[in-house]
Amino acid sequence: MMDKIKYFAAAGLATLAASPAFALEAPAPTAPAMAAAEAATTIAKGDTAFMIIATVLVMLMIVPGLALFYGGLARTKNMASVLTQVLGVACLAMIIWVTYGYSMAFGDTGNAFIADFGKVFLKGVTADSGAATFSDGVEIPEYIFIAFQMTFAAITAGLVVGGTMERAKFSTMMVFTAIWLTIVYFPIAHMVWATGGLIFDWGALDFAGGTVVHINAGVSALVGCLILGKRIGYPKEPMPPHSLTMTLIGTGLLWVGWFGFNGGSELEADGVASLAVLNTFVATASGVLFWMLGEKVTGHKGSLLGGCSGAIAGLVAVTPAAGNSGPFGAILIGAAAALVCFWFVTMLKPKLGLDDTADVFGIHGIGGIVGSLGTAFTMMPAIGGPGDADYNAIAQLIIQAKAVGVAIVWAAVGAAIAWFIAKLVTGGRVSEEKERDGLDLSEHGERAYNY
Amino acid sequence: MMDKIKYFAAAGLATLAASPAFALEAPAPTAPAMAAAEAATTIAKGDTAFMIIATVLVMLMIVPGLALFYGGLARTKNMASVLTQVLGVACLAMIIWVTYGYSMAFGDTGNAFIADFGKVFLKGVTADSGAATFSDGVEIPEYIFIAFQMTFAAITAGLVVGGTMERAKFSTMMVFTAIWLTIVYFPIAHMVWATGGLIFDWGALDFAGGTVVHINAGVSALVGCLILGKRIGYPKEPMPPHSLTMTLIGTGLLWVGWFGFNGGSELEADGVASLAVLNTFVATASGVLFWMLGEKVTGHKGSLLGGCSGAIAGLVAVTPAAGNSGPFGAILIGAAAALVCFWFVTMLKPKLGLDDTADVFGIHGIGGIVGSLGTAFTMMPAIGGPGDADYNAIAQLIIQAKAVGVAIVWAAVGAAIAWFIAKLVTGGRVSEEKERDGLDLSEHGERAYNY
Amino acid sequence: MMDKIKYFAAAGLATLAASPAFALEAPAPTAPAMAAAEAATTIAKGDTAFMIIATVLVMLMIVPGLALFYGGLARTKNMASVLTQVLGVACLAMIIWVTYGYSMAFGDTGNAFIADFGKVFLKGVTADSGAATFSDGVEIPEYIFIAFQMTFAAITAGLVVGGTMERAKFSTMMVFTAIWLTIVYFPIAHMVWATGGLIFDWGALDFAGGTVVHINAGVSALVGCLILGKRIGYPKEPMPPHSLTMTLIGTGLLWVGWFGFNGGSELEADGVASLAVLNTFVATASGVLFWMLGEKVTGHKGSLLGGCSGAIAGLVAVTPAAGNSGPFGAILIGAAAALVCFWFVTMLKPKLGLDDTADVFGIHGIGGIVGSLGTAFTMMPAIGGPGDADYNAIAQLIIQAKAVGVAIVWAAVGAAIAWFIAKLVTGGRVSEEKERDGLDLSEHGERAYNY
Amino acid sequence: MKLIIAIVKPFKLDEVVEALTGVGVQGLTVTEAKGFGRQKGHTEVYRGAEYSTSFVPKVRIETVVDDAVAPKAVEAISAAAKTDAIGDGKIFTIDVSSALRIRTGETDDTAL
Amino acid sequence: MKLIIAIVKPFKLDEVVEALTGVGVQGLTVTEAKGFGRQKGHTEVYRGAEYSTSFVPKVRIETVVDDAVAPKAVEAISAAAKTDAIGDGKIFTIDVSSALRIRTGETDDTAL
Amino acid sequence: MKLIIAIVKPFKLDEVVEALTGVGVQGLTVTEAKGFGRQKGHTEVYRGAEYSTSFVPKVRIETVVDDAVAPKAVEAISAAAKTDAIGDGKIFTIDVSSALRIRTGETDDTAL
Ligand SMILES: Nc1ncnc2c1ncn2[C@@H]1O[C@H](COP(=O)(O)OP(=O)(O)O)[C@@H](O)[C@H]1O
Ligand SMILES: Nc1ncnc2c1ncn2[C@@H]1O[C@H](COP(=O)(O)OP(=O)(O)O)[C@@H](O)[C@H]1O
Ligand SMILES: Nc1ncnc2c1ncn2[C@@H]1O[C@H](COP(=O)(O)OP(=O)(O)O)[C@@H](O)[C@H]1O
Repeated sequence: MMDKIKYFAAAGLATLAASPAFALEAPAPTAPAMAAAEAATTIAKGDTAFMIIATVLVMLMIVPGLALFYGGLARTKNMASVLTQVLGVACLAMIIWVTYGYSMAFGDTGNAFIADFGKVFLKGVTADSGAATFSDGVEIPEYIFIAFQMTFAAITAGLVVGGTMERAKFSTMMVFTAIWLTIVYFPIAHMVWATGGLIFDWGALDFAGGTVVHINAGVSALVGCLILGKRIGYPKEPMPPHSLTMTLIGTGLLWVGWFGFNGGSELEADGVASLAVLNTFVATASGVLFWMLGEKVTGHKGSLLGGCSGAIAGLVAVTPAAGNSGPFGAILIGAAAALVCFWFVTMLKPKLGLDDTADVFGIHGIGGIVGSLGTAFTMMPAIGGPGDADYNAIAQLIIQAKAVGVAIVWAAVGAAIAWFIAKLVTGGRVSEEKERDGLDLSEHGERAYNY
Repeated sequence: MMDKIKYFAAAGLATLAASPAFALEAPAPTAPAMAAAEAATTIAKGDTAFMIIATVLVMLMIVPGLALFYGGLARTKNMASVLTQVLGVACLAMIIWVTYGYSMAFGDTGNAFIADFGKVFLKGVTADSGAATFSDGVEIPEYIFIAFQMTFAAITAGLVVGGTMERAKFSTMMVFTAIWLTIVYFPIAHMVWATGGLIFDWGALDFAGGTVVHINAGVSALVGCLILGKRIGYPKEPMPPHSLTMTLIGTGLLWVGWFGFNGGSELEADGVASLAVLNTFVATASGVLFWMLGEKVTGHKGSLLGGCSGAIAGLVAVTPAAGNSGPFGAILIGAAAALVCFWFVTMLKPKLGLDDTADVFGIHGIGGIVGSLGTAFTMMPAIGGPGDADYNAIAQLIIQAKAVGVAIVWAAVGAAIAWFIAKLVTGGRVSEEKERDGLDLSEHGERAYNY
Repeated sequence: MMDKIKYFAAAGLATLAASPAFALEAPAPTAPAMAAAEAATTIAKGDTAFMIIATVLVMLMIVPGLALFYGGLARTKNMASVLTQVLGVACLAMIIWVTYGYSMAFGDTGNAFIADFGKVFLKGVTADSGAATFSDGVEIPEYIFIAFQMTFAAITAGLVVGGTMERAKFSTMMVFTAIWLTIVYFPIAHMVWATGGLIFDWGALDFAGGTVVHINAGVSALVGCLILGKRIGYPKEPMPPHSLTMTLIGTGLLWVGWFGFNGGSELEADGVASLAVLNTFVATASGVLFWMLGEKVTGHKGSLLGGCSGAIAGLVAVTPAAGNSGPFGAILIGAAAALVCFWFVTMLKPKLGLDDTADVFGIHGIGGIVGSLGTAFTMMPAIGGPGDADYNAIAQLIIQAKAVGVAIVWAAVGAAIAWFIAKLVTGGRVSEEKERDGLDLSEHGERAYNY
Repeated sequence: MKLIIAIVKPFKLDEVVEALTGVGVQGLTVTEAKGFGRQKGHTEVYRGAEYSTSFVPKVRIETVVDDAVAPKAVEAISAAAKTDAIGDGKIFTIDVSSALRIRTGETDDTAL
Repeated sequence: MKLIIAIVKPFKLDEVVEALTGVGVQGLTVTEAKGFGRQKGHTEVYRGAEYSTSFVPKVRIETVVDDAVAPKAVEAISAAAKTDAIGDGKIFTIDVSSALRIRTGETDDTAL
Repeated sequence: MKLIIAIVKPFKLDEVVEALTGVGVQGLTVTEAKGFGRQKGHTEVYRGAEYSTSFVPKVRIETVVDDAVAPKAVEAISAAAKTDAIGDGKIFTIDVSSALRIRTGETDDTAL
């Protein structure tokens, strides 16, 4: 389950390995005698209601949220292709998750890198199974924990699409997703979120998935765009976003859904979830304003795309910090992420000649790194963070840096393998003529718009 | 209230008529002595929170969800018309529901086909009135039960629009809706969901409305498109969807909202609701992938519209099965519905020469039938369903088939009457010139887009 | 906190000043001994879940909801500008709110017009702080109360954009927002919602913010459009909405989010919140139908834009009445608001020569006035309202009228000051050439669409 | 060679193209246009603001043909586009001095 | 007959049409166009990628008129479209050899 | 003066404009068009309904130039737009009887 390491970290890292109230590994049906259909009485209704809706909100982030955010950035002729890729990989991730992904990440036994295959096909889970939260004696139905975590796997797979869109084949993305989930996502999720997981045991702070989701997706997309190569005409030919309106809708829906993503990672409807929600507001607002400020200061006009980009940068950065920060720590981390991502995307990237179509690495990767490292500081009580008086930010920073390092290396190597196999099996990218005509017609035989 | 017949069915059909804990018929204010304004103490806050949000989610399905899904499929010149029709009939349905619809469907007394008119204008309902759930002693405010059920009536009316759009007059749709709700929707809702209702008493499984909503809407739309006739130029002239982007947004919002539709049908935030949500994820994902697979296998390109269509087919099919299935039953039923609907819509329909504009019958009707019949099988413990060890799938299949049969016949006859009267009163479809110019200008005096 | 004056009003206005269970002024950490991290036990999980989601729903209203509603009404060349302005002012409002806005409106001490600065930077608030609800002994986390109220400030700032869009500079809107929140919004919020606030103490009925949000925004926008002047070419040149599709999406999302706005104002997931939700459905449905009826009766075609406008008019009018009305009172108030706003916008406005681009005054201002005054009547038990048998509608109407009057005057004067300063500092509106080219290119250097 | 410009109702486009290929025309170019003429446009009302547009949607077809084909082409378009209702459109013929097919470099009549 | 092609700024369209009807022109066809000339386009920046487009939005008006009307029409367009700012546009005149009204079959001058 | 109308593939637009400015052309006007010719369109399938469109997207460039410049302009367009694949497009040349720059009132050759 989500690590609420903050409390334990504050209490002394030595006790960590033993204490986490992380009972999910053995979610014994909490009332095995109750053969009747109603959920067991220890299931908290308020938390269950909260987690169901949080799960629904993450779905809103994927389709239509993320699909529109990316789709708006594409050219008209590739719109349907982008939408189909996000939809397709997310659906595939869901099926794989209930088949063996949940078991690999959160199975009952396991080592530092992976759980087991005891829960393949969700064996043994019923409507009465409970999953522990961070409070003793409080459980939520295991089915909703499975669903909530499933949406995380699905959106992370969807995020990768942004790096290679407008040239990667649909079939390439599907094959890549299946391999990549298995060798990259499930292990990293286990390492970070499961008791006994490598990074979990280090005591790294990652409230809602800065490493598992964002750094992971950013790095994997970067590897993909290097392996598949640039779009024809890039960077000479103009490739402006075909609809900033769609990108704005996507931004709004991502923001809205992110409250479920970050708030739901608390697993309970309580004060910490409320704090995570408030932080998710202000870090994002800060990201929007500071990206536009960055544009202004560097002699450009503040732009809508800048505001949207800043929003995502702020959201990404506050993800590991959501419950591990006070509101002003969140504002700072949002501002920092926006400025660093702005610098990377508008100044460094053109020099590197990267064609990361939707800047998945530039915003999710870089923003995730800023957020993960920054969380070591937002915890400090001096800036309103929830850390104890003797909280040691530097010690924590080292742990965070190690976690980031492991995530980057694992994702880079694993993604390279996955991209390589996917390219071998499916060809990787469409032919030049098909790319020129647009992937909508050539890959899907349809147009996104027929005005 | 929603039938949770599954438990009773498992316990033996003989005891059915007597046992359902269906107290809604007499939702006595649960604490009549408490004149103070706060809600009575037996109202569960967690469940109330859940049901309020579930209701809101169903609204998201209608406008903008369904409106965009259908609108995207229309031609540009009819976009505003489609949006207005969905909005208009949904609003009308809401007003009618609180006026006499709720009473007709869920009034205190009644026979096998209809309740009574004792609650017209919601007489006697206050903020303290409770409505029973499926657990003894657990209630939710009657107002939210009314609102939740109201959204079901509204979306079902909205679904019918898809069969006759691009030619039916706005006034025709409004008159049709008023009559059709009264003679078709309210009776079927009573028959299926109210204690004493014909189909309820048979013990048919319909978790969230496969018969009442989908088969009903599908058949009624089919009758409408037969009575009003084909669009000018169909099928010779190309009529591609004007914006698959809108259709994708609609699909996403329908999916997101459907968690409220299916999950909320449990009336409580518990393990069964969680299961219903998980099933609503995976059946849909399965529908998306299998429709696209169907396209591939028959020699076409996997398409975005195919993916969206498969999503809806999966959602429709899992509706009766949501809490009556394990996740793998849901994957199977989603796949089956996608393939059957794909076959109907792309292969059989062209031969029949039907002009069911948005394939309401082809997806909601056919998908609803596959789902309703399939639920007899998803209950089987052998494929992870929640049925008891002695659950008899064949016996249940017969009940399901009878329920489907009644729904089809009642909807067909009732809808024919309603269409006939509506056509008589309003003229039915616009003139040839108006159809050619587009209904946006001729019916509403505006354009959806002025780029 | 939201006034639930209805109960007290019924019990006799004399007792008002003393009795409100409005403990927010001193939200003592409810379990100061519990240094452990989990939220204090008196926090109701169900209510917390509800309030978190209600807060998220209000965010949905702002971006993408309101942004799209307004954006669709603009011309293509100003689309990105409108979206950016709504996004930008909302973000700014959020940062200001946590910095000093919350303290100014809801600080611990204070007079009739303003609280204090004791909670600047949310000093003293932790994840364990509770905020009282209207029920004794029931609390929600203070963080979520802060976030919920924050979204109200943000959307009100966003609403003002509609009056001056297509000509006001982005910088003008930002400067205006900062000043206006400080001298207009925070004081009015305090006056209406805080114990000891001027209008609160009068016993005015305002369930969810008819005065604070809608009248306030409407009047402030009107002042802005008078001070900045008309758009070039208005009213001679045609300026049809560039995308009614976007306006419909915005309408739908506003409606969906408004359930959080109105329902959440109850602060608890109970029967009154359920009633508020039901009323928010039917008043809106009534608004849609009656605006279109108004068009029909005056010899025009019922239009989609009319339906959307009626929806907003209904939503605005039911805001103060949401928990202070029965469903049929809500239908009446929705109808009345739609017809009055229809008359104002289509008949009176052209004569006045106002260029209130998105009719913020015409719909939010006028609709808010109709709603605030109408709430005096919807309370009457004779039409199903929750008022006591001895409820005096005329006495209440006078109170309502006074509240409306104060809101109008305060908003008009304060907004005039804020607009004046903003214009002085930033120039107010773009040059003629820039206006002609469109604000997207001239202010933001981008196009909303590149088809 | 002649350039024939035909302004016709949009829903007639497919029939006109068919008719033109019938008389041997092998290429043409189509643009979307707004026409102003005897046929009146629509009135739109947005929240009380009435806009009567005098324009109606048209398609503009242009094709360059051999002098010999020109009369037949005009004939074919005219027959296919006719609905006998106002706004059926116009056909103009203009002299072309030279033509070139870019791909092959062929010129004039062989380029068409 | 003459074909007059005028490329003008979009916001001048209504005035130009009014001016043309003023001199007796009864029909015309309008298409949206992008112009390249002395007037410079805009610079757009998307996440650091700068695109300077050299095109500016224009409308292209074409009308076929009687030889006698042609000079007056050119005059009228010119007066209505003028803002004295760069990019006001151009007017070209071309000979037309024949015209046909599809609805009636009328030809040449009577067809306009 | 000559009016040169070139129908070319959309992604070649920038190169064609560059080539034209290279031979001294100072203005031109572009419209989006759909072409019908030897190059075949695409097949689209929507829920089983197959639409084979015979049209392909093209841009239509028109520029009026001095008689002397005309052959060079045709040459330049042709070189820039050529991909040797079917559908590269056509170039037509038509006589123009007069031209006018609206802003200045300059006429004919000086107006271009
Ligand atoms: N003189 C003209 N020059 C260019 N286009 C014209 C001219 N007259 C008419 N048109 C085009 O032909 C269309 C049809 O003309 P209209 O007068 O409406 O009907 P009809 O051709 O039946 O008399 C117009 O909408 C316009 O696009
Ligand atoms: N030689 C030409 N052929 C065709 N169109 C031209 C030509 N020159 C200019 N135009 C059109 O006229 C428009 C205005 O020309 P421009 O040089 O910008 O300004 P001005 O006419 O004031 O000198 C251009 O945008 C282009 O559409
Ligand atoms: N006779 C013609 N008149 C006008 N436009 C033409 C003509 N022939 C071809 N075109 C235009 O030129 C484009 C290319 O022609 P096509 O026959 O496809 O290829 P190619 O020029 O290589 O033979 C067409 O799409 C059409 O727009």
